[in-house]
Amino acid sequence: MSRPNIDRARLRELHQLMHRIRAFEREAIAAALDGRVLGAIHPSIGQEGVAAGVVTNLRRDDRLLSTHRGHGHTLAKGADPRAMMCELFGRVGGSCGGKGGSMHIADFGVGMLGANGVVSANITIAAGAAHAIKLKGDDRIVCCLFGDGAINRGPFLEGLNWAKVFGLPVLFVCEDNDWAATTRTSDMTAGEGAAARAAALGLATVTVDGNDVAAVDEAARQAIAAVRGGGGPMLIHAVTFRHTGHTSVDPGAYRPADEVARRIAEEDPINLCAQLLSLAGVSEEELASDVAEAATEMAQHAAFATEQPYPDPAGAYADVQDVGSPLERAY
Amino acid sequence: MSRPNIDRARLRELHQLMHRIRAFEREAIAAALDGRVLGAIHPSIGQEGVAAGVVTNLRRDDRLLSTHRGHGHTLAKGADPRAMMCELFGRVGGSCGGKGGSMHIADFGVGMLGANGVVSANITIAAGAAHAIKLKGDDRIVCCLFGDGAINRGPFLEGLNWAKVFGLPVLFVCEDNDWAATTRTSDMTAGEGAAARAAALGLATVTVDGNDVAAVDEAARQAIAAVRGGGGPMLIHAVTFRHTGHTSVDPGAYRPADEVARRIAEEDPINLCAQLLSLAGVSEEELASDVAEAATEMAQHAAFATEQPYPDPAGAYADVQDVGSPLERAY
Amino acid sequence: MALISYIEAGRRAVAREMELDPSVWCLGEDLGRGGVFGQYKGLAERFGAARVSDAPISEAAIMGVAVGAAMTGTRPVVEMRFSDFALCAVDELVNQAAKARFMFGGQSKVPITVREPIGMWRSSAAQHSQSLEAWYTHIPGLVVVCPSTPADNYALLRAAIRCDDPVVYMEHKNLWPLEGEVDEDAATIGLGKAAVRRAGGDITIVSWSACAREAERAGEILAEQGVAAEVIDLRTLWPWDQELVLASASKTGGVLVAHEAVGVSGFGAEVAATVAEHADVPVARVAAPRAPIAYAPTMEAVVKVTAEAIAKRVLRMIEARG
Amino acid sequence: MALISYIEAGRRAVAREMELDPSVWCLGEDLGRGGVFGQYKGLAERFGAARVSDAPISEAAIMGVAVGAAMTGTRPVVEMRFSDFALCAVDELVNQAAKARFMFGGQSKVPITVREPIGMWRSSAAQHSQSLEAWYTHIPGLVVVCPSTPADNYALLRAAIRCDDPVVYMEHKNLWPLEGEVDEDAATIGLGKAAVRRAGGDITIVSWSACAREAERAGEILAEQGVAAEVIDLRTLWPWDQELVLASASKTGGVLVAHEAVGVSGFGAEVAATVAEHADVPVARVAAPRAPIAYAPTMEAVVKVTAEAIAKRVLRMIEARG
Ligand SMILES: Cc1ncc(C[n+]2csc(CCOP(=O)(O)OP(=O)(O)O)c2C)c(N)n1
Ligand SMILES: Cc1ncc(C[n+]2csc(CCOP(=O)(O)OP(=O)(O)O)c2C)c(N)n1
Ligand SMILES: [Mg+2]
Ligand SMILES: [Mg+2]
Repeated sequence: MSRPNIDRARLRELHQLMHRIRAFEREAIAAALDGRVLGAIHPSIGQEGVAAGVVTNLRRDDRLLSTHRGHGHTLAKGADPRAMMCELFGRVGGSCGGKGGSMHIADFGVGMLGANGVVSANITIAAGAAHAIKLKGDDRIVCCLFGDGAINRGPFLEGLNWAKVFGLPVLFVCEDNDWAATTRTSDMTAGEGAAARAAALGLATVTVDGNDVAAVDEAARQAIAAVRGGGGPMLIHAVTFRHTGHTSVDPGAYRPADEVARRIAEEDPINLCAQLLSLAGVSEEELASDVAEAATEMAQHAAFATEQPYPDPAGAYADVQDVGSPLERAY
Repeated sequence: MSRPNIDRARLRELHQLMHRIRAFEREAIAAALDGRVLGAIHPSIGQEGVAAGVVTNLRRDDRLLSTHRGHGHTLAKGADPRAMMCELFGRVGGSCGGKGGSMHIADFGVGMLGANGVVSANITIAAGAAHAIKLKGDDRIVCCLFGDGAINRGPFLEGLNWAKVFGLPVLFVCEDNDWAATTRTSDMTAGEGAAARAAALGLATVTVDGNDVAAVDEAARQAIAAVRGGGGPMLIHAVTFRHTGHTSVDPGAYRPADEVARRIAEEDPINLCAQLLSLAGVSEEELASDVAEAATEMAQHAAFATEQPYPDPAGAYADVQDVGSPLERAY
Repeated sequence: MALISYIEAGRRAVAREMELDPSVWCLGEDLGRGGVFGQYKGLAERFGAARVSDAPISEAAIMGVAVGAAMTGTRPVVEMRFSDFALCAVDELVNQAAKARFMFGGQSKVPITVREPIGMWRSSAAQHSQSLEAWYTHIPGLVVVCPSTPADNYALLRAAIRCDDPVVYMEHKNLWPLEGEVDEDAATIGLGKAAVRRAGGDITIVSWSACAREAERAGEILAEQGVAAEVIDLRTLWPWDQELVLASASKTGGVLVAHEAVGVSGFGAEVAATVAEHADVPVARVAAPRAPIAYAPTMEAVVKVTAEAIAKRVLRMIEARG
Repeated sequence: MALISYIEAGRRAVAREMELDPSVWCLGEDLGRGGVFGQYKGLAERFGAARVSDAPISEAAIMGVAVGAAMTGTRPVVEMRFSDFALCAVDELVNQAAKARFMFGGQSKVPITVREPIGMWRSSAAQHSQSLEAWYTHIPGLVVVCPSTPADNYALLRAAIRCDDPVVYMEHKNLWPLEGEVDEDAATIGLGKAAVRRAGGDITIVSWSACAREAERAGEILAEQGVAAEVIDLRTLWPWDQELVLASASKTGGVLVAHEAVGVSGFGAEVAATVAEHADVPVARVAAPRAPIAYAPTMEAVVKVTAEAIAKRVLRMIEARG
């Protein structure tokens, strides 16, 4: 396997980022197992190629809307992993002050406008963020990621239609990992899926191997340029695979073990990327150092988060609204 | 203009039915103007070709789900026009006892499971009626009509996807009159519209001139046979035009007058049908008698309805639910 | 001061805020042609189609788009046409708009004003007549406003648009033609302040929206019978003016709450419960039975709360005092 | 009699009704693998995939399909996974299911059972923790059930499935593992009947769902302090057992309502208002503040209604009696 035009430095960056994402989530899973993380964790291990390849092509002031499986997207957008880890741990110093947890992680400072606990809900919100950009006339864009299961909810239709009708600068990315929780998505999805549906709504679409981070990178770069150039909304259909269960506590027994084993072996985006880098002359040591550095960094964040206190309970009454106290005549 | 295979008797029936629908609505509009009808009336004048051509191909025990613009569909399904008129007038003897009015007209006795005041809401309900048929294993089908504006709501996606995934016997019919209330639908609709979206969901689709009742009749006959035969859901996209405003009180000033005049002149399904019948040898007298009979019939129903009393107010508390009286500790 | 209708007051409030703040914009079906009731007449011509935007029939998207646009620096006015259709966008309002600020630890606010016309109106039947204001008072993060006069509609709609919280703004369809004096230069009314429509010492009647007009009329009927009712129009249901109501309750020694919505778990329950908890006075409610609203005028009328029904109930309360 | 968990009781109730009535079927996401909490474990194997049907992630369709299938002779059990996601299907439940029978003049009933697990559970944060039972009590046409024990979950779920009305059936996620004796051959409990969990003459505590367990514990705490509380678990919120509550109120001379949901416009307001209207006794409420639910355990715990908080409030009521 050899490829023309491999940008070694760029690919190395992506390799490092994918390892950081994976290391972050390994820490999160470990913490969920031993009770340091209390809420649900949806790991994206195996899907890092999409997060890294797409999101790093955004500018810092571009906007990102993510899903319940959003750690990778958030890290790739440049959010502080220490604050993210604290958020997952529900501790002081968390990105959302401990109010959101994994499913609501957000960092508005880097344009990351939130994971979402409701499948598909981020799609119309993304269209809205893009609508605001159009009203203001600046050249940001919005990127909205969602899973293959999300295309069966109404907001997929309503949001894509809206974005196309108003010619909005939004890049939709369907991160297709074949499964929605314990259900094989194809069993519950009519027609050809995300790209066909988007095309029927007039969007330009691209399908890409989401496990080939270089391919994702290239597709995203082009799509983002087109969207930023005023070409209207687009959709990237990125085919990938989740290695773990749906959540950190899900053993995933509903998936045929041999299929899972084969796909992990053959399709892991980090392995594939490392192979490319090897061929391009990056040494084993260099590759190993990417692993080690990522692991060290995230272990430190997890250790830090473990030491942080839980937030003051009084925070439960803050950030609710300006008008009308939540405690007014509270019982 | 001459056509092969014109079934004169069949076409004459459709001609009569279209006139009955139009006469029914003319009475309803007149009654709305003078206050005998109090609620909103959405006339389907100009669209009778779809109602007649599609719905008469259903069996009596097939199920029909309709919209806010449902008088024609309901009449075509065989509902009693006298009860319908009483319902519009909100009088004793109405199809729904005066509780529904035009927007909720229903006659379960002929399989007409309701107009609906919420755009697009009938689509998932239709899928459900079809799902019940599949569970029971009988050979009925469900027909669900909706407007071109309805395809921009989520239930269009969710309902069609559902029907296809479960292989349900349902015929969807998009009655495309170019407008949604005061908005030209194409301005708010991305992509190629109903058929393209349905095709992306894996449904077989047919586009037909909805003003050509013979063509609709043929398309519906074929589609219904296919659906009944177990072919799964289908969609007919029927292009038509509404002659009146959105409601009986809407002058429709937002539509270019010349366009409206031209389309009424050129595309009226009743005129087009009458021309075909003329060519097929039906006399002017016969055609005129269809008009007159329809007018007489519906005038009688309107006169009857006008004489009926309003329902006993106590009905407001009936048909609510089995468990828990609406008046229990009423205030 | 100008004598204008309730609907015109709403129109002018939007226009004024759009003039003052370029980040205010409106979105909803048929707004280009002035909205289904004419509430936006002329605004598209004046401010352009981008700021008074038509929308597909996509209530979920209309609301969701507003949320995204509000989180990123604009102030959308969302038109839902009939509050009943807002039931197609509940996730967007309740799970997203109302919670975003809190969930994200204060990183973002969601300044949207959601106009949801409510109420019984001309045989509109079960799917076009509901008054679900109580629902939104139960949802943390939301402000709920139910104006009953042209002046209030003007001032409160302006206040709602300026408010950084998501506001559910419920105009009553039956009030559209109601005329009244409006001072377009008056200060906006603070959200949460009730109005005393009639002062009196014998009993307190609390209401809002169109029913507040019935309550005022009930005050007149009662006056003729020698009963001096204090009629309070809450105007804003969250926050609501508990101080005023409780003060009036201690003065009059009894509170009747009247509203058009279904009585069971209506906002009247909250008012009555609060009064019962904090003031030792009798409370009562007059509201709709727990039944959908029928089309036929006889069945529609019978569930409507009228001035007469309110007055009758008050007289029973007075009698019960002995 | 068998000692089984609350979740298992629900599973057996569905299985029993499916055995008895071939028109009963279940639909929802991931039901083929037993449902997200395992409430349907083994049912697809036993009754076939057609009767225990997976669904796309399409809450609106799940609910709408159930409505259509219920109007045409089947009895769907609708699984919404978390009650929060049911907010994606409100038009279908409120505008369609609840109103169809009435709008169509009685031509059709809509016998659906909508299972909507509610409540705070393991740091699930704002979008997976809500208790919106009060909403559905406000909607004509709907029945609302909130069981708190395995026995009730078994009997009431069976009653709900048999009921011809649309029933919003809210299990509490925190109760899944709770064990109790269940008599699978007992008659189903009538919808609308409350249970007295503890008899007492000093004060009445009314609650439901998981909070009813807290209320029971509060009864124990109070007993230690010499206060005999009567603890009533409503079980069904619409219809609700007003007779029992009012009789208890006149006996004890005071009613405290406790629930996990937000206090403002919670169903506690309806109970308190009803008691205040019909019995001349003090009322009070203990419920959550009007704030979304936070993720971090400290902030989550502080808004939870506990036995201690209930007992404390009761003692204040007793003190106030003087
Ligand atoms: C509206 C809604 N329905 C159901 C759920 C429960 N749920 C959470 S994640 C998930 C699967 C989503 O599948 P997909 O969109 O493919 O994303 P993936 O988990 O595969 O990344 C489901 C059903 C939810 N969060 N929101
Ligand atoms: C969910 C919802 N949104 C808005 C409306 C208001 N409304 C009633 S009919 C209509 C236009 C529908 O257009 P279309 O589907 O093309 O049907 P047509 O009226 O042309 O027959 C609208 C917007 C509604 N009834 N329901
Ligand atoms: Mg997936
Ligand atoms: Mg149309």
